[in-house]
Amino acid sequence: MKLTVLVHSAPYSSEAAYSAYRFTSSALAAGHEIYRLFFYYDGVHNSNASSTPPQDEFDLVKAWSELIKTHKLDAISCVSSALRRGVLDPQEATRYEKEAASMGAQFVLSGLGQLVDANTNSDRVMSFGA
Amino acid sequence: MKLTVLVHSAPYSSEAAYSAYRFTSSALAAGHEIYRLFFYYDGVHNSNASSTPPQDEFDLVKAWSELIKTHKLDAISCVSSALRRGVLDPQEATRYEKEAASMGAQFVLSGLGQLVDANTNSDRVMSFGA
Amino acid sequence: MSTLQSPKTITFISRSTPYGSGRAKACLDMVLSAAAFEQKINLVFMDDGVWQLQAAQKPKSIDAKDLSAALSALPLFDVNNIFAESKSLSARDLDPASLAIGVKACSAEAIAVLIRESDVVYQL
Amino acid sequence: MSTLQSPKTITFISRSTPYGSGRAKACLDMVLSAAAFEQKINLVFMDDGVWQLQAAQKPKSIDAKDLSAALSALPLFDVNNIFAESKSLSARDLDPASLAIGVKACSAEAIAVLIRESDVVYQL
Amino acid sequence: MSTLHTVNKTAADDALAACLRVATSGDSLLLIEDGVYQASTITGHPQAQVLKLFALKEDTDARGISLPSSVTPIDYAQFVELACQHSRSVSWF
Amino acid sequence: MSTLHTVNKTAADDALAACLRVATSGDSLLLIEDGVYQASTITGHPQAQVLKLFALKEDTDARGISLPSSVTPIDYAQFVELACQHSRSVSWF
Repeated sequence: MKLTVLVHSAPYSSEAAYSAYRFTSSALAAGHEIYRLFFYYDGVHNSNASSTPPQDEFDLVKAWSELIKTHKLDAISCVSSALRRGVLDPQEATRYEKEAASMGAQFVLSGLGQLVDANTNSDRVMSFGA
Repeated sequence: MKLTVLVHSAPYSSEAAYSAYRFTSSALAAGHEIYRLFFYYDGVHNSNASSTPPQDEFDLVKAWSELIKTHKLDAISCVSSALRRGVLDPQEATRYEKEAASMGAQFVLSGLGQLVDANTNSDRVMSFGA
Repeated sequence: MSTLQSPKTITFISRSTPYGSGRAKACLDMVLSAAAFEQKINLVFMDDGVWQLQAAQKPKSIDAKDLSAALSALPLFDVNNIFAESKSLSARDLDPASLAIGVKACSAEAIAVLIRESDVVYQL
Repeated sequence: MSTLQSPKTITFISRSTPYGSGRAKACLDMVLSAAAFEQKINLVFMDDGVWQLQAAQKPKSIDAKDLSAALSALPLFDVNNIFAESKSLSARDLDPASLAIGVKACSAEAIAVLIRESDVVYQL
Repeated sequence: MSTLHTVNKTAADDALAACLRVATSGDSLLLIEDGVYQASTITGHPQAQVLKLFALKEDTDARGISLPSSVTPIDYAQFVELACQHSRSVSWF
Repeated sequence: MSTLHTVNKTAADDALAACLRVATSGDSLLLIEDGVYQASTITGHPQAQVLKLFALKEDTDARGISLPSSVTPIDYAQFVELACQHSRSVSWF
């Protein structure tokens, strides 16, 4: 089946983003297609490549990045959520004259229209939040 | 009186950080001394200078920055909370080989010992969280 | 983005207060986006979400934008199926006739039917 | 940092589940930091915070570190005044004698006394 | 046409109560994250009788929670299966 | 020696209930943020009778909430005063 996963929550502050990661990994392992990962609201923090947890803790941001790279997933960070929360790509950082662009290269900033599209083109949408 | 304000929550995701800002402003206006601002847990997002809210919305990160500059406040972002959440100063970004250091220049990364010190040297500690 | 095919029926269940968190605003943004793409939309207020419907909000006092004013614009975007659970309203002593916007008070059973008839359901 | 003067009495009220959010861990970090500076510490578990005391946690299944194991190290840091509200324990069917660490079951009135005798109180 | 509901909050929150009001016969309810703390009391809710009840094993193990026989433990692979078997999902959080 | 308690959650959360169990005679309770939604029902709690009750005016105005006479509206300047007048504060959230 074609699945879309919607993530509302940041790493570390709640378990929900981790659950979304495990669900996504398991879906891929079972042979399902991930049509899209959509990071919304506090979920955009999952795309912050500057995240540096202690070495003995699970690095969720890194895990997402590797999953996305390995399976060539379409991973979108909601642009309006991300701008508010200071997670920018180089283009937005330049546009708003901010010094730091911390968004991981595996993620793409885009709008909620991509979620509407995912509603239409996925068989199932699974949401994770806290 | 000497007051310390502890902020547990991020801007936008809850009202608590805004309340902390209003409380701090009002305390300064009443002639009190702010011994320290301590940003902990999700509160470290208040120190992310890359935050870019829409122009017609209140810019809490900018407001904190200006308040800290104007009143020369001691504003500390908890280093372990901030590293996890990807809010780094240039020194930590270099140390951990991360590309982006988004922490505002008005903030200092330091440890929870600074909160213990604030307990001792402030007359009151007021916490804001969500 | 792939081409949008026939519109889907999407139900949004808004269960959060208007200003205590950013969730209510985030839910409204999702609704407006779906409306822009001409999806069939149900918007349901439950639990603390009905506080969004309280009349006479003046959020300028906390430097916030008026969420109930934004809600009142929904019919302009052809979002007309707006419901509030009766039980949630009465538990908060909110009179369905004196709310900031017109909504259909409904039972939990009616919400169950909306869910069953939806392609996708979001709760926020 | 200014010189630390005489130790303060600090009460921590931990009201969050161990793994659902980062709050329980953040509270424990505050406790350990205060202990390192030899403050007088009370640690009180209330409401969902008593779930931190559940025996036989195996958080490796969700790639998390064992919070109850970390709690059991508290006496090594001279944190010995550890309380759990009886009402919170019984509401969750938790037996004070079978918890992951030794705590003093206490009434809400006893917690009120701890608060009154504290210089600073943190709730998380 | 049935729905998969997930709940990830303890009884300190009203998420499960809301879910139980609108879940209908034949729906499945999966307790995840902090939702698993409600596994032992959920069968006391009349509305829960008409639902298929599950709890995520990874989350019950993490928390040291044991399940009553009326709640079936499943792992992440089975969670994915459940999501595919139902027409839609509602995540209550 | 009295304590200022703040509560910023609605009745969907157990923060106010916890606060009321441990607040004692002479303490003050200030409802802020979403806590102001509990202003109209708080006087029904026996434990609230022995407390001085306040609600933050900026937050009640924002939400369109009116206060019963038993709850005193205060602004941020008075919030700061309250914090100074009490020996300590507990923020329930």
